[in-house]
Parts: sequence; structure tokens; C-alpha cells
Amino acid sequence: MRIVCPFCGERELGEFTYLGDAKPARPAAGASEDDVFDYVYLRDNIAGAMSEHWYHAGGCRAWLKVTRNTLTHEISSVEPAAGVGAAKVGA
Amino acid sequence: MKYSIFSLARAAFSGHKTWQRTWRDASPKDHYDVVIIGGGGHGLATAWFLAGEYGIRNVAVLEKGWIGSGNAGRNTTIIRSNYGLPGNTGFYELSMKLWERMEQDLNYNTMVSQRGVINLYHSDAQRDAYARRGNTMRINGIDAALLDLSAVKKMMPFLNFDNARFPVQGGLLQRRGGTARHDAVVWGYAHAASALGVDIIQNCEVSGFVRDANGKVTGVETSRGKISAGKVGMAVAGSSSRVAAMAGLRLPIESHVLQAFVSEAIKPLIPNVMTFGAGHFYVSQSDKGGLVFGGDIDGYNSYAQRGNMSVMEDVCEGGMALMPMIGRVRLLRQWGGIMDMSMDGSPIIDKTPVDGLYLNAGWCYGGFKATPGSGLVFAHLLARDELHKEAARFRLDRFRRGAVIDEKGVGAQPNLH
Amino acid sequence: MAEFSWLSRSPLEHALVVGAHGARDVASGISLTEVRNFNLIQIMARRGKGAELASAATARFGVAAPAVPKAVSASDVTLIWSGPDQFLVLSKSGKHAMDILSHAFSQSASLSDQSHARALISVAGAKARTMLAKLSSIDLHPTAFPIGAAAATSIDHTSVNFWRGNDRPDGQPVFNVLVLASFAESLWRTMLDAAAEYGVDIGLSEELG
Amino acid sequence: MVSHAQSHRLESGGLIDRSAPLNFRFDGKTFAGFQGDTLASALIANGVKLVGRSFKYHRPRGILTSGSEEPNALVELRTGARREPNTKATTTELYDGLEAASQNRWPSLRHDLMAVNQLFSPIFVAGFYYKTFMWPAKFWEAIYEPAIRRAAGLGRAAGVADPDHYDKAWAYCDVLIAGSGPAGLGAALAAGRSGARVILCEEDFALGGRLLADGGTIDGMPAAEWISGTLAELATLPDVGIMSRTTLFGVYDGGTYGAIERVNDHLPSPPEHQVRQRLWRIVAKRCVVAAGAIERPIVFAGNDTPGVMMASAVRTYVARYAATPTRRIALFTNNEDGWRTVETALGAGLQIAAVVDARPDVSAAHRALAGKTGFPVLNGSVSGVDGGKDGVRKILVALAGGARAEVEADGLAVSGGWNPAVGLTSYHRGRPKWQDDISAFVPDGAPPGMVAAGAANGAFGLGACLRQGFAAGAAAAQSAGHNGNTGTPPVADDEAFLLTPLWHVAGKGKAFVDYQHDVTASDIELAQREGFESVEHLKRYTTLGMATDQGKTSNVAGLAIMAAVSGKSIPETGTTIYRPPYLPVAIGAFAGHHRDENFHATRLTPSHHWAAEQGAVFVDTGLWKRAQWYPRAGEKDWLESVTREVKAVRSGVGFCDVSTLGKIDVHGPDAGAFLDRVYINTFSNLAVGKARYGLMLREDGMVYDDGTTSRLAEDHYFLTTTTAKAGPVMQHLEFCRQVLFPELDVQLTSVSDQWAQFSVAGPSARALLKQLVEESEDLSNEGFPFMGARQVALRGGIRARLFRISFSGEMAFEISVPARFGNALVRNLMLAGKQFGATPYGTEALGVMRIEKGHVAGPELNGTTTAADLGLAKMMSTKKDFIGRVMAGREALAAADRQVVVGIKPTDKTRRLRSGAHVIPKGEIPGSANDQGYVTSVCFSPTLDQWIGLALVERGRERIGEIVHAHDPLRGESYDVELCNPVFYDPDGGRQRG
Repeated sequence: MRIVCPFCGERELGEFTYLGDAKPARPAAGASEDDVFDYVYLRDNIAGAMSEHWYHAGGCRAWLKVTRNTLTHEISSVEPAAGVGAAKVGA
Repeated sequence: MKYSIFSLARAAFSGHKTWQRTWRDASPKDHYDVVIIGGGGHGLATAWFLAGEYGIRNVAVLEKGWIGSGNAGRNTTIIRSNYGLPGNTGFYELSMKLWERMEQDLNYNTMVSQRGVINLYHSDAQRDAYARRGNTMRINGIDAALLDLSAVKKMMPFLNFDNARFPVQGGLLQRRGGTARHDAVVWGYAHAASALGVDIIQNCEVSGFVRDANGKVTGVETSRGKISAGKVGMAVAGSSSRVAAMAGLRLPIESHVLQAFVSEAIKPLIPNVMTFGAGHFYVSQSDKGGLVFGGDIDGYNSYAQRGNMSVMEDVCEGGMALMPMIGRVRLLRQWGGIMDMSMDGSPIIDKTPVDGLYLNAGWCYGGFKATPGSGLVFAHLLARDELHKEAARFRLDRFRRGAVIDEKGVGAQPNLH
Repeated sequence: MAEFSWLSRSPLEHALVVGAHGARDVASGISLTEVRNFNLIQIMARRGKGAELASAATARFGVAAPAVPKAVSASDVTLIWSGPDQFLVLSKSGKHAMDILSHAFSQSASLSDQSHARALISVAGAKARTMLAKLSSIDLHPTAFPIGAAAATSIDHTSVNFWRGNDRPDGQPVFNVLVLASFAESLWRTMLDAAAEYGVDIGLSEELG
Repeated sequence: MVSHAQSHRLESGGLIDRSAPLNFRFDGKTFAGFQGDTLASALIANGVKLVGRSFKYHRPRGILTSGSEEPNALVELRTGARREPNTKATTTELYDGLEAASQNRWPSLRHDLMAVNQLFSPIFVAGFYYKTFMWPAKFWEAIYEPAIRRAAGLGRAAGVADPDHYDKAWAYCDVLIAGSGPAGLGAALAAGRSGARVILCEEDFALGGRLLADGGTIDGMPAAEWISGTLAELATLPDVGIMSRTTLFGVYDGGTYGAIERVNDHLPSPPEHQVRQRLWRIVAKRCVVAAGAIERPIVFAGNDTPGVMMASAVRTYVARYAATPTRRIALFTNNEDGWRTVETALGAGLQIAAVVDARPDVSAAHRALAGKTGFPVLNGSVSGVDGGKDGVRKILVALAGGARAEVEADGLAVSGGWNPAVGLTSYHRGRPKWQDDISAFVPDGAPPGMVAAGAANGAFGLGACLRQGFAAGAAAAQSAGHNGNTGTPPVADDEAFLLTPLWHVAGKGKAFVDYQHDVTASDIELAQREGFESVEHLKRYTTLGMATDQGKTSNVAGLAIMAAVSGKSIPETGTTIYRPPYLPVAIGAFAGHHRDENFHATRLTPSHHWAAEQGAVFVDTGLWKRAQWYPRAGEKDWLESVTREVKAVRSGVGFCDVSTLGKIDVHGPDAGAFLDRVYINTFSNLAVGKARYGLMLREDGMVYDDGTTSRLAEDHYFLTTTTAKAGPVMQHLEFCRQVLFPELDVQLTSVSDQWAQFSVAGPSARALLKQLVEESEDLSNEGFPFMGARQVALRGGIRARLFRISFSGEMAFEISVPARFGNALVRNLMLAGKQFGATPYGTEALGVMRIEKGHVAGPELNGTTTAADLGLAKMMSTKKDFIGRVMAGREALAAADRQVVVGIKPTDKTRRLRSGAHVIPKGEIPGSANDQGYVTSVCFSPTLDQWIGLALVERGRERIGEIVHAHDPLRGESYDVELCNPVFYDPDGGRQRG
């Protein structure tokens, strides 16, 4: 597999590490145990296009949101995580 | 016809024209007491135990393709009960004991070969972890031996003891562990279950659940029509989330691809099953002569049933690091299976929140060795509506309660288990 | 009271032997040269301070800091892109040291001294690309990785900063590798193994060229 | 010395270099061949017919093919540590001194006693072993299985370490081409001319594919001339690379292809500094598969007799190698292509015994040739072969009308048609489709970016191969962005193919489908009878197609026979899943450089070489080498050395390189707020110049990592992690920063390698350091209290960071200097500490002191413990959100009966403890119900003069003082221990604060 890092360009799989489904959002402080349980443990485990967190560990160390088809491994989009490129915030 | 050397010899006179189908080719009936989704080892074993142990013979096993076409036919055939945590220990030993009598139970040679499984260690910390695990096994009546370096050298003189990056220091040996012929396990259970009246229905894909007004599951919709059922059991590891989703359930499971590899057949080289402790590599040699080996999962969610090259390299690096004598042995085939990777690395066998629907899932890459045990405890659950005592910790709500069974200690991160 | 001396010791000091290595029956296809003394400062923009950092960098170095994977050089410094919102400042010892730069960028960036965290190895020669193809998964074709191209990447599962310098006078390409100090000796040996069949000239430079 | 003439070598012709004679040995006998031969062609040239024995029945076998699809001619190539089992003679390049031996026979190839298996062949049918060998149960491992294992397997692996080297490399191109036949060369021409970067891989050592044997006319010139012209043109294109001896074996995601280059397999051993083979990862925008097709046998009784050979292979041996497998040859064909063998054979002066053509209508031209030459053309099928290990004697023919005929011949060429090589196009689980006119499966779709051309795509005519290849090359280049002028495509005529499918001829005797695995037509019928009708069941039950040739000659025939007996069509029956690699690849090549000491990289600490000079023993900690202890002359074992080191620290001063800890600069105005969210305790209120111990959880509430974090400036924290978790924690913190808390202004940088960090511990630590720092630095308890952190000036001109923290429980500091001064620092510590007896200590002494002090480490931070389990519940802030807070509150994590950290000491003070022993209530019989915990860490405490340990024990903290049983059946030990406070040493902490 090859992932087009939005900063580095196309790189081989070995430079990246995988976290998982990017859809679950960490509940805000004060959330219930049920909500946090859902976030930590339950997965849609999608067969098809799925938004995922990948880390360019062996490259620029950006966390990425990769949309990838779990049936074909085809990647349709790669975006930086919200906190990457924060230097441009407000610019 | 009972299988034996005598029946074989008799059949030889007729040019083997007298053999019947190994299992009946059944068409679906309107109703079964129990419908099991998934014609893999677990589903077929469950049906056999239901019919033979619990007297429930009006049972169907539905398989979307051909039986054994999922992980039952794609694994590295290892059997062992060398687990360290309560819940796993007793269950896998139950399974091991069933392996030890399988051929006689089924009248089918599944080639259970107790050639020994050794987990090598390369550091004091690893030795201590294995000591903890081995003592757990011994306390639970399971055989285990902690070997030092000289014992390992004697048993496997071909390992790299001279210039290894992470020298072997010893190993945890379970002599009763070993291998079994994976396809034969499927066929053996099909053969025996069919003989007891179980309908094995191939090319029958489940497309939905039939629910009554209270939401109870009362049957399944399939590619071969609607089938009503008293109870429905799922044994579809790899596809558990997809099937559960038809009933509106979300599971603590991700699907990941695990690759396996086999080399060309060679004369006997490796006597036992070995696990490298400093890299991702485990190996045994099949009776046919191929080195059957594997390593870690590819690491990302996948339903593609095929792996990437980097993992193949990683596995072969481990193999060469451990025993550089395999350098000129050629890798013949590479394949991938889809694992139900659960959030703690251990299986789930439980009723679901949906009445009438029962779950057997989350086997990670340990499903094959569990086959007979899984069949028994799942049959018990389906027959009695209660958890078998050796599977009492495999509950679905353990994640919510925090009572996880996390052998690796990596938490809710399936690709690390 | 004893007198203490503080000799700087490169992480390659033990492994590097100047001279020829590997095949002798071929014209040496690879030069491997360690550069010993340099300042290397990592500069990371603070939140919302990208533009401010960019102008501060231009003011300080006389060139714009790279915002894409490139290495740009001015008379006394090379700025190497190392990731989003960040770059490395490579200079001769003392030129752009931590104390000086932290002052200049205190409003717009966070700085970390990496001068001792890396070893700097330059790989050059007719076989440089062939040899690096064994180590790096990056496409080093001249059109894909021209002079000034840079990459944050991995070699042998080890993070490196990698960029192409100016060609040698003989026209052969030059690739620079900044490798983590603790990995340096190990990677050096791997490089020697990869290069041996092409014939290697091992060199040492006390100062950044 | 050449022992005898090459009896079956033509006087002239072929692509061999007659000026370069080579000697080789097969089964101990010396033969001669030429440069340009394969082992198979050289054996044929020497009249050798019998080359191997089959897997199950040990039937004598000869060479069937001339390529990598060969099922029979497998040898053990080379000797000693370089012995390679199952090596195909058909693709082994001959070199001088080559040694090969036949395999799977005893005592010799000609007299193989294992052939007794043939007597049992009525019983040894497909799957017979599933029906027997079950009684008695114990006999499987003891008797049956060892016998089966010895009999099975083919060649013998060397059994010792492979002496050769391998490496791996990356390559990039726009257009990757598999195969150098007319389609492949055509594709290369078009793509190369358009300006694309092209890589062409050819598994053979010679380029040209079937053109090398079958010739033909291209652009009005003989094929050989066209090949050399084409190669010359390709050589002028700067970005076209041609890799011969290289097989493209797999296609992976994202256009990554695997290829194996046999760099030096054509030599006795690789030259110095060179590898045997190289694994290529080729990243290609487009791929043209021009891998050709494989001629398929027809299944009939005796079709495995030595001397029965594929028709195309006969042509290859005769035309390319000038070697004649036979003198009087019969041909059995069902298609027009087979007839080419007649032309080739006649051209070489061979006799044609007969042509058996299964098709009713043979062309007038062929009949005219037969008439002119004087051989019969029989309409019918070969139904049997009379012959044995010395070859074919007679061919039995079932004529179309029902009559029988016999043909005297010493060889039989067979052509059942051709199967396109659909492997590469099907590796992403694509299934090929059936094409009626050639009765073969052809690619139906392919992985992204890939297209098949020529024979691999079912186009068998030479002209069609050139057209398709050229067009595919041009299209591939264009879609990769190259639009240069592709010039004129090469042109040739198309031959007729005209096939009538024929898979199996009924007859008496074994008719082989899978030669290597001895799968016969009747085995397939048996499988069907027993319900193994699915092709995957068929494969698994009969082992069809699972041999080293991966079914290249057998799979399609097998499923055609299954289709016939089950009354289905071939496409309905379908194919099995195609799996890489296309050809078996040496495991060593996949490992490349990463073996032995180079399996993984090695990380060295700044004081490594100094420690090595001191004679330190090193331990692997992850990738690090760390000094474990420093033995001194006269010390009898490690324990004595470690005990000395501990005592030196406790009574004086010692130092230890702790540079392996992960170190992270946390910068920015929100650094404190950020740390508050990742640690369970609060860091935003830490004063500048202070350090604090911090504990992190995973989101599931379990402890993740711990370490000391200091505040060096208002907006700068210096965070440390454990050695093991340095990488994972950095990744986790970046996740928190970039994904979870993007609103915070915080920057993270790993500075692990920037700082050499040493622990300096012991009552004299301060005195030692005072020697080292400038006089103005106040290291007194008031000036630099416990948990202080600040920069200090060292004498001699450099600055260091100094932290007043202690892992040992002694008054201690950690001192950091830039890493290149680490070596100087350790020498200066020795110098400054000389008067105090400063002693370097290793990780063992470090571990002893942390256990004495009750500090938790790796064995306790095992991923299944909570903060409360570790006795650190009080650190957990209730005033803020942090990672893991909510899940840590789940009922099972808060249960009263959890296993928690306690100290243990043996009631018998002289007893040694061991980690991994379990804790059982005293007086009880161990079982799963009373297994209450286990020993995590142990050491001999020089301070207490006895073994002590830490354990995780159910309700342990409530049970301090209780005597329990340490149960260690693995090591045959069982003894009483007392549960105690885990802090064995200086429980009130006076020494570290002092």
C-alpha cells in the first residue's frame, strides 16, 4: 500500500502506523461512562470506504485522516488531522 | 460407511466407486431448532456437539460458499493451550482435550500431531513472563516446561546460536501442543454432524434476520430462501461485524488481515512448532513437507483477504534471524484471512442483546486451535441458554465492565493484539 | 582539583575508518563522508504564527524557509524542511547556535537543539542512487528528486532527514543523510554493506562544507 | 575433462555457445554441456531421460517442459550449505562445475525402493489418509506420522545456515513490463519511445520469450534479428531498464510489485561483496503483463512416462539448445500450434513417427507434408504409452472410428492448447474468464494500473502479440503522462490456432493430471463422488495444484475433468484463487540484509564504547544495547558484580547511563494544559525549575507509561518516558496534540538522542558533582532541593541540565549533556569521582535498587494494571479531564479484589526468589480458584542481604504481613513468602531528600 502524505507526497506503507476508525470522536470532559465506552470499544468495522487515522511515523510525523476502502485497500483521500498545520490558524 | 484401513481395502477392489459423499448435500428445510450461520470449523463443530452432546439434531449449518472456505482453511494449523489468563487457560485446555480424541470421535483422521509448541525467549523479562504463563498452565493441570538454553540447543540445534541479534535464551514448551490438518477438521465435523442428521447447506448466504414483533430473531433470510429457526447462532469470524450489523449490533471487533505462508515441500527439517520471541515469526512443517509459517497481522482494517509484501518481508526476516538455514528454501504460496480482532484479543461467546441471536466471535488469530472447544461451549450456550463454565469469561459485556482478558496488555487497540 | 576536558565525540567515531572499503576491482562508485561538526536546530512554528515565523526566518537567514520538502541554502546555512510547520537549521558550528536563534524566534516558534542528536553522512558517486535504492524507499530519479529536494523518511526503519545537495564537480549526485545519533553506527555499517560491491571511499570532514 | 560426447546434441544451430564447453555432474556422473544451456537442455543433449521420481508413487519421471512450469525435473542443486532442494532443471542455467542430484528416491534414481508405493496405489488414492491411520490414537505421532513425513517432502534442505547474502531494493517506473516475448518487447518499444520510465523483467537469462524457440518473421526479418535490433534501440533510451533473470512474482497495493532477481545463481557462488539474489519492490504507475502462456498437457494413461514432453518444449530443446530429446517422435495435438513441432523436428533431422490429431479435419498442407515426409496422420487420441524409466517405446492410439493403432516411437510431444499466464492479473482475487475459441481462461480485469497483452491475454498469433503489446505499452505510457512519438509498431503475420478442446482420454492405467503430486483423473472422479466438487475442495482434497509448480500445467485440466464428471461447464466450475508468488522465491531473499546481527538496527548509548572498554556485559533492551553490569577481575558471577555495584551506590556514589529514556521537549504557551490532559496528575502548576513524577493512562484506563517531567521555562517542559515506550508515547502525544486537542498551542520534539543522561546516585553524589560544576553552582539541599531541575555550568566550559531526582532511593541527580559530550562526561565522572570510589553501574544494579525502593517498572507496568493496582491512585486528579479517566472508573477496574503491588520476602532468608512464581494462600492446594497473583520482579538485595521481590496479589495491600505460598511448578519450587510493604528501603524517603 502507498499513502500520499499531504506534506511528503507518496510514501510506502512501512513509513506509516495505523490507529483505526477516525469516526469515533473523543467525548468531551464530563461525558458518561457509556459514551466513553462506545468511543473506546465499539466499532462500525466498515466493509467499504472508511475514514481512518494513520500516523506518518517514519516521515513528517503528521497524523492523517485517510479514506480507504477496506475491501480493496484503495485510498480515495488523505487529509491532515485538525491540529496539523496549526501555524496557519488565523492567517 | 465407517472409515478404516479395511473399508479402504474393500473399496479398492471396486476402484473406489463405492464411497459416498463425505457429508450429505442438504437443501434448506423451512424450520430448524437451531440455525448456525457459518460453515467453518466452529459452526460445524457446534452443530456436531448440538446433535451428539445435547441431542438437538434439527440443526442447519448455512455456508455462503463452500464449507471451510474462511479461516478454517487458511490458518497455520497450530493447536495449543498455553494461555496465561483466567478464562483463556481453562477454555483452551478444554479444547486441547477434545483435539486429543477428535479422530476417534469423528471417525476421520484430522492428523492431530502433538509434536510440541515452543515459545522462545530472548530476555530475562520474556523468560519471567513465560514463567508466569507456564505456572498458570501447570496450576490448571496443563503441561508446560521452561527450557533453558542448553535444552533448546539440544532440541533445535539448527537455530542461530552464533551471531543472532537477539540470542535465544530458552523457551516455554507445551509438549501436547502441535498441529492438525485444518481442512480435515472441517470435513471431519461435516462428516460426523451430517451422519447425525445435521443439514449442511452450502452456497447459502444469509442476507438478513427475521424478527418478530418483540424483536426476537426467529429466522434468517438467505440466498436460498427464508429459514425459520428457534435460535440462530453466528460463527462467522472475520465477518462478525457485518452479520451482526444485520441485527443492528455494533461489536468490539475490527476485521484485520493475517497472512500465512507455505514453502515448497522438503524432507523433515523442523520437528515442532516454534515461535520466535524477538520478531514476528512462527513455523511448523506440514506432514507433506512444506514449512507453514506466519507472523503479525498486516495492521489495518481489511476485508480484502490478501496481504501486503512488507509483512511477508517482516516474517521472512524473523525466520532468517531465527534459523538462517531456511535461506534457500523457497516460499511457495502466500495468502490472507480476515480475523475478528477483538478489543482485548480474546473471543466472545455469549447471547447478544437481541433475543434469539447468539454470538461466537472475536477469535483474533487463535480460532483454529479453539475449534472443538468453541463448538462445545457454543453448543452448550445454544442448548442450555447458559454459559459453559469454561467460557464464562467470554461475555460480551466484559468490555463495558472492564473485565477484559488482555493477554498482551495492549488495551483496546485491535491491531496490537 | 582535576581538570575536565570536554572532547566532542561523534557517534561514528568508533566505526568510521577513512580509506577504501569493499570491492577493489572496480572504480570506486560510492563516497561516504561523515561531516563532524555542525549546529542543527529544529524550529517549529507556534499556533497561528506561520507567517510571523516565515518573515523572521527570511530576515535571519536571507532566504525563505522551505514550506515544502526542500532544502534551501544561503551562504552560511541550509534550511531543511522537516515536517509541516517546521524546519531544521543546519550551519557550521557556532554560526546559528541555539542561544542565538532562540532569541530571534522567541515570538513565533519553539526551538529544540538537535546538534548532538544526529550524525551527518553524505553519500555521493556514480553508484549513489543504486546503493541508496537498497536503503531508501524514495524515488531518487533526477526528475523525481532534483537538487534541493528533501524528505523526512526512514532508512532501515530509522527516521532520517534526507536531501540532495549540489552535484559534485565531476557531475555525480550528492545525497545527505541526518540520522539519529544512537542509530548512526548501525546505519553506517548497513550503508557499508550496501555499498561494498561498488567500491567505497570513506571520508571525513571536520566542518560543514 | 569431458567424459563422453553429447549424444543428443545437434551438429549445429541453437543459441548455445559451442566455444564455451562446461562440465557438470548429475547424480555423481560427469557430463558436458555448453554456455547457454540449462541443466535440462544439457541433460537432454546427453541422452538422459530419467530425472526424477514423483511425490507419492515414486514413478519415474522425465523432463516435461522447458520452463518454470516444470513439475518433474526437480533436483537438489549444489552441495553442502548451498544445497537447494526442488530446483527446476529447466530454468537452472548451466555453469562449469554444476552439481545436481535427483531427489525423493532411495537408494538411487534408477532403483528406487520407494517405488513399492505403486503396489499400494489402489489404496493410496486421493485423501486415503483421512480414512485411516486413526487406531490406535497414540500411533499417529509415534509411527504413522514420522513415516509419512519421511516419505513426503521432495528434496532435502541444506540444514545449515545459508552462506550467501541477499539484499532488497526499490525501483520506480512509469511502465513495468513482465516478459520479453514479442508482446513485452513491443510494449517496451512503445513505452520507451514515448519517453516513459520503463522496467522490463524477464525470468529467462535470454530475451525473446517464445521467439527464441519458435522464431518467425517480424518486420520482414527473422525474429532473432528483430530482437537484437529492438534491444539495441531500447539501449539507446535512457530510462528503459531491462532486468533479465528477474521474475515478477506478485502485485501488491498501490502499484507495488515484487520481483526477484537471480543476480548470481548462474555462477557456482556469488563473487565477493555480491549477493546471490535481490528482492525488488518496484513501484509502477502502469504494468503490462506480457508473461505469455503455458502449454497444457492432455491427460491419458501413461502420460507421465519419461519421453512424453510438451510439444513446445520439444521445439525449445531442439531449436534453442540444439538438443534432441528423441530421435523418432510422435505428436499428439488438438490444435494447430502443435504442428509446429513437426516442422522443427523435421528441420533438425528427426523422424516423425506419427501425428495423432484429435481434430477431425487436418489441413491439406499438413496432409501434404505428411505424405511427402512419410509419416501417418491419425485422427484420434493417444490412449496409452508403452514404456518405462528408460523412455517411451510405443504409443497406443484410439482412433476416431473406434479402432486402435500402435505407433513405434521413442518420444511423444503433446499439445493440449495453451493457458494464458493469468497469475499476476488475478492476485487481487480477480477471477479470469473463459474464452471459448482458445478453450482457456483469460484475464478478466486486473489490479489497478495493470493490463495483459499478447499470449497472456489469450492472443496467440505473433502479429497479435506485437500489436497488443505495442498498443498496451503506448497506452500505459500515455496514461502515465508520456506522449512522445511511439513510431511504427512492429508487424508480423498471425498463425492459425484452431483448437478442439480435449482434456482427458479414457484408457487403462494411471492418467496424471498433477504430475508432481501424483493426482490422477480417477482421483478427481473420486473427489467428486465424495462431495469435494467445489474447486477449492478439489484442490485441498486431492492436493491438485499445490506442488512446487503451483498447478501451472495441471489446474485447468483438473477442473475440466471435474466439470465433466459433475455435469457442469468449465466456467461454471470456476478456478481456485490465484496466489502469489508466481514462482517460488527463496526465503532468504525476502529477508535480505536483515539476518544475523543485522536482523534489526542497534542503538548505542553515548557511553557505549567507554563501557565496552570497561568490559561491561551488555543487554538488549528493545534495540538498545545497555551495560548490564561491569564485571571486575575475580568476581565469580554476575550477582557478585551487581551486589558490589549496589553497595557502592548505597555507600558512596555510582553512575549509570540512562540516555535510553525517551526525552521530549514540550513547548508552547499551552504546554502545561496539554500535560494536564495526558497525565493523571497536574503539571500546569509545576514551578519552573521543578521536576515531577507523572503517570499516563491509556484511554481504557490502564497505566500506559511513567516518567519524570520537568519545567525548564514557562513554556517549556522536558518530559521523559520509559525506554520501552519512548516511540509509542511520542506517537500518542502527537495524536493528543494533532487530533484530540488541536486547539492547544503546543509543540513536541523528540530530543532523546540530543542528550546523554546519567544518573549519579549515592551519599557522595553531591560531593562528586561539586567537583564537576563551576564553583558558583549551589548544589546544597537548599540551593538545589529534591525534585529541582535546572541548568548548571560544568567546569571546562560546557553547560548541563541537572535534575535532583532519584530512582535508586539515594540522594541522586540525573545530569544531561549534549550527546557528543557523553563520552567525555562519563570519563569526567570517573575522574571527579575517583576520590569517592565512584562506580559505574548497569541496568541490573539499577533494577535491584528500584525493587528495594518499591518503584514499579516494566514487569508491573504490563498494560493490565491500573494506577490503583500500582498504589498510585492518589496521583489521580479529580479536578480535570485526562486520558483514561472515565474508563478507569469501570466496575472491574475499581473492584476490591484486584491484584495489587506488594512486596514479598521469603520466610527462609536464604532462599532465592524467582519471577513468574504464583501466589497461593498458605496451606491450600494450588488451583485456578486460589491462584491469587504472581511475582513480577525479584532481586537479591545487598542492602537487606536477602532476596526480595514485588508481586501482584489479590487484595495485597490489605494482607501485608500474611504468609503466602510462592508456587513455581515449572522450576519445581514451592516456598513461603511474606507479603510486605513494597518499599523495602528507606520507606520515609529521607535519603533521597537528604
